[in-house]
Amino acid sequence: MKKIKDKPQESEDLLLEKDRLWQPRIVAFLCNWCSYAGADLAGTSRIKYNPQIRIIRVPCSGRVNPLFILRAFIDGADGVLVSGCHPGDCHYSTGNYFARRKFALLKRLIEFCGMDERRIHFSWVSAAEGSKWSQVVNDVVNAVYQAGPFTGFDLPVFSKETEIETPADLCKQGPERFAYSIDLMSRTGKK
Amino acid sequence: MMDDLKTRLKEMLTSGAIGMVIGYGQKEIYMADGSREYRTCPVFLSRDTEIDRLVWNRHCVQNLVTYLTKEEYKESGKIALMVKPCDLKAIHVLEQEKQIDRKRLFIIGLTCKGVMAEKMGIDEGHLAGKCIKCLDSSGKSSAVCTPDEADIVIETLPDGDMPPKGKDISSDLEGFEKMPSEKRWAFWQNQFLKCLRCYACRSACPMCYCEQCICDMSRPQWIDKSPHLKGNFLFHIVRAFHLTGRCVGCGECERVCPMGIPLMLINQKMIDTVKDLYGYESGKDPEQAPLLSQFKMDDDQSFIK
Amino acid sequence: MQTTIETDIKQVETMNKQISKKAIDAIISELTEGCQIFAPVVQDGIKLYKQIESPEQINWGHGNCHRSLKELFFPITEPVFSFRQTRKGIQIETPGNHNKKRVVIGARPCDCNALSITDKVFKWDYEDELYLSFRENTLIIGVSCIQPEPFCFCTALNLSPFDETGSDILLTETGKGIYHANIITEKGVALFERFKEHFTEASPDQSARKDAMLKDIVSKMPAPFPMQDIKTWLDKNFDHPVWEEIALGCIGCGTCTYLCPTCHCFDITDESRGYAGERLRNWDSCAFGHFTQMPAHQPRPLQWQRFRQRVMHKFKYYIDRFSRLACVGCGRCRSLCPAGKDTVEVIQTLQKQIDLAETGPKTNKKG
Amino acid sequence: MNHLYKPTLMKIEQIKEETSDVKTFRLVFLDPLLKETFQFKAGQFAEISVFGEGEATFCIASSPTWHGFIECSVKRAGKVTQALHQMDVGDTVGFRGPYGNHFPVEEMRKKDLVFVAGGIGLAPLRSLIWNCLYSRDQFGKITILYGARSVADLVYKEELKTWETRHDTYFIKTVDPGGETNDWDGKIGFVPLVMRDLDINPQNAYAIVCGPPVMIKFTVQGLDAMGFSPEKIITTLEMKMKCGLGKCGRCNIGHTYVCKDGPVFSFAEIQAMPAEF
Repeated sequence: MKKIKDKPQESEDLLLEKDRLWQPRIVAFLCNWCSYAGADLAGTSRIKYNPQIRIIRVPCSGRVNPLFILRAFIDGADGVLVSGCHPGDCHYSTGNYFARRKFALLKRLIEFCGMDERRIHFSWVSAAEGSKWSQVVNDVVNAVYQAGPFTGFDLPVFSKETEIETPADLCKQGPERFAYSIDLMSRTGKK
Repeated sequence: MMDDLKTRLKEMLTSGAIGMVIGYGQKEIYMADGSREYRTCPVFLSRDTEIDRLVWNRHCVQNLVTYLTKEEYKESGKIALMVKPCDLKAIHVLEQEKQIDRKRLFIIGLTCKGVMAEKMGIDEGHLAGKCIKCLDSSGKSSAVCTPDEADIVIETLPDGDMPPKGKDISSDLEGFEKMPSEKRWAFWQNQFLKCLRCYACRSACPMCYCEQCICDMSRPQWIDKSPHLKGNFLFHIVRAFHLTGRCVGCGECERVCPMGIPLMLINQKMIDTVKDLYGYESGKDPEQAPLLSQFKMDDDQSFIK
Repeated sequence: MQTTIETDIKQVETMNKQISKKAIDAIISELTEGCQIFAPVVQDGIKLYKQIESPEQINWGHGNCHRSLKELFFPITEPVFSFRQTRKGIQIETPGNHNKKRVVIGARPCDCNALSITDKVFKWDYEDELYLSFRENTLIIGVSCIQPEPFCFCTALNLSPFDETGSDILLTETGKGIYHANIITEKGVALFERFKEHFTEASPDQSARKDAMLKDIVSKMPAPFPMQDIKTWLDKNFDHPVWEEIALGCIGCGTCTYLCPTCHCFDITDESRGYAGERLRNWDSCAFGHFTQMPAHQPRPLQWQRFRQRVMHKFKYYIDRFSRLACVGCGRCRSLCPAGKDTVEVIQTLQKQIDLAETGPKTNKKG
Repeated sequence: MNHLYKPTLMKIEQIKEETSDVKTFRLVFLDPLLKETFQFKAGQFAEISVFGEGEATFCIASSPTWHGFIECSVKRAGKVTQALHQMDVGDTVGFRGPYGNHFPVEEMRKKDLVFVAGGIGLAPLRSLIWNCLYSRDQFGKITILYGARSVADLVYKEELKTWETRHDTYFIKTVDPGGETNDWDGKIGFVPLVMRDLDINPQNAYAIVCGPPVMIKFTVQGLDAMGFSPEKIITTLEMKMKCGLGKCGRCNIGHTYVCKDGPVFSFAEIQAMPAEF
């Protein structure tokens, strides 16, 4: 838990107000050598882009453990962006190639689980691409804005109407425990 | 054939060539209605007089490779292990990851015609989902797969008629992927809410050999230890990701789950994805480089802006 | 230390009544107002005790729930309190959901009996208000097992499928739609008084039928094990070589402990974000290595030692401490063990050791 | 609802750095009434929590005769201790306790006392030592043998000096071979070996031992050889605990719960336990 030092706490009213004017919370993991410098360039070039992005600087996109991305969602992010050097430009020569595999698999995995694809983004932004960075951010913010607040980890409310239909065999409304005949008993082969 | 094997194993045990046989055996169990049943379960034999307990039938479901990486069995000298063709892939992955010493292992290869599907301790009365694919791809009329890397092969097939085939996991997967994403998420929410975090999936998995699992770490604590929705979701997704490119699809996690969570759905999806994206099959070859420690220049990056 | 095993705690003189299924439904419908009702519900292929809104949701089938009744009193994960860092300091707030009146209907006698076992540890010396307030505010209507499941072995532990311990009212289906009702505790009597008109006096032939059914079921189920002898053996044989053998195959998951109605070990962890967080109490299992792992020391480094701990705890330590066996024979651990380990088999192996010790050569015992 | 697991709040009043990884925290109850009335006995422990990080078990290292505060020495080892080490004076921690049994101070009166401690194991003994020194005339000869891996690992350095200079205590310090510095004026050697050369009369004496398991094992053997009866050798055991109340089920050795029946045991009691600690 954080310690309160000097920063005043947000008052309840302010929080409510914020709730009404919902803005997406997006966590961005930027590689130190390219994308972070690119974002810097966008700043020094006075390029405007959406401010809903929270940047975390990492040494390389290869440093981004898929766990970081998942943890960001758990801790309340509405979207995640990971950005690194273009292939071939990696400061550590191959970090982003390894990262590319991880991200491709992670994206497929969490989208398979039902995560909205508008919430998770990857980009290559070089140190010279300040304008591309602003474009990427705007795109990401727009996409997450469309997707709305992420409530995937709130407890689902079950009722008859929202009952989930699943392919027949996945979730059989199974027989009661052991209400099978005894000769079908598990793992038996009679001697 | 089984008799030959037993004689050989007895000799090896007496001579000290092997220290323990891990195989399948049967034990008598008491039932509530007063009857006695025989349950097929793993047996650990270190005396030659016990070797006759070994059996090979359709209920030999458990993947025994799991035991190779457990601390308790590392001191037992050379281990003779009964291995189904699909379990052999798990051995390959462990070899690839330098977790086991092949020289310490005497593989008793089994000729398999499929094993029964089991879920929550119940025999479902048909073949396991993983077997259907295996049998079809062999292209042989007898639907037999033979281990190619065993020290000794039992050619006897389990007795009995072919049980009904049941449903292939791929068709489940297809059906599931057709659902809209919100429904899919709701489905997993529903499933993961049941999870107790008993870690049976982790304990039964031959690939989950880490001395300290990331879920047990506290500094930093990435994964909440509490079995609430967030913690469970993170645990299962992270586990699936850690198995990506390593899972050989033995189905143990789903079989052992006391809450019946269809974990193989995720794992099969990742097996398919890995094959689809990178043409990689885990456990195919003990010499191949692990999926995530290699790359190709032209790997798919269509998803990256 | 020689302690005897108690099996039953008699409460008030029980009343024998009779009630129809319809009347039970009527009572439940009425109770749903002002009370939380929990009952076995089948959902997603598993049967669990869940909160219900109407009597139709109840699954009256014979199978036991996958998870035991303990989760209603000792939840899998439960906030002990929440805290918040404010400018005035740390504010602690304890949960407020423990005072609601609750009724559990359809619990199996083994599960109810298990509560009387866990009561002992939660009441021992320090009273655990979290658990006990749930216990106090909950009325339990048990339902006798008239068709034991394949893996049940309550009779082997001198318990009965019609056991009254732990239930406030015990229903036994003696005919189609007709239940024999034992009103056991004061709480049960209070409920009976409130819904008197639904009950009728139990007819003698109903009671006779109930006794006959019990006799019939018990005659088939396993005969009692000599648990007292096993306890005596366990007293002396902590270091016996058989332990390593018994535990072979255990993969070290928590299935048996989590499904067990009497296992009560837990962990306390904090979870926080920003300025606020929660302290949670979660189930934990002695089968896990990190259960006893200290920074520099691990008293039970190997799986067989952890397995021994579980067996010892159930069949010796608990008796030493609380005079009760910490096992009710519900059979969950037997049926769902991933590696086919079997509690009954463990008991039998120990029994064999006793026989060996009596007839064969002496084993190396610790003094 | 008030319940067992709800901690009372305490403020860190003082932090003393003992070694590179041990800090001693002086804690004061926020509640003024509790501050005045709080009592405990030497050897008892408490559950101290850092909110957001968790709870951990610590023995109370201050003397019961000191009022208004308690002290705990914390070795950095896990999540909670790490978090504690990062805290500053004025920060709030949670406190539950005191739990467990205590040293048999009453029985020790009129007896000679031999304290043998290793490393951070001095913490529980410190409580007892100061407790005994408070009413010094009621005890016989007091011998304190304290050892650590190296000079840098010695805790309570100032108090060691006090004990060394006091005329009513016989104090010996030692470090493991290789751990000494050039200006080290104590002994060099492992605690059990150093103990052998001491002039200890087991008649009418109690030995109180605390330290790492290996040290305890050999020290107890040595004491046994000297003629101490197992009832007169006292130690405190350390097991992983979560609740401290005999509920969470992880600190048992046989049917003995370390949190309720311990942590203070005589060697005779330990001998009767199964060897699982």
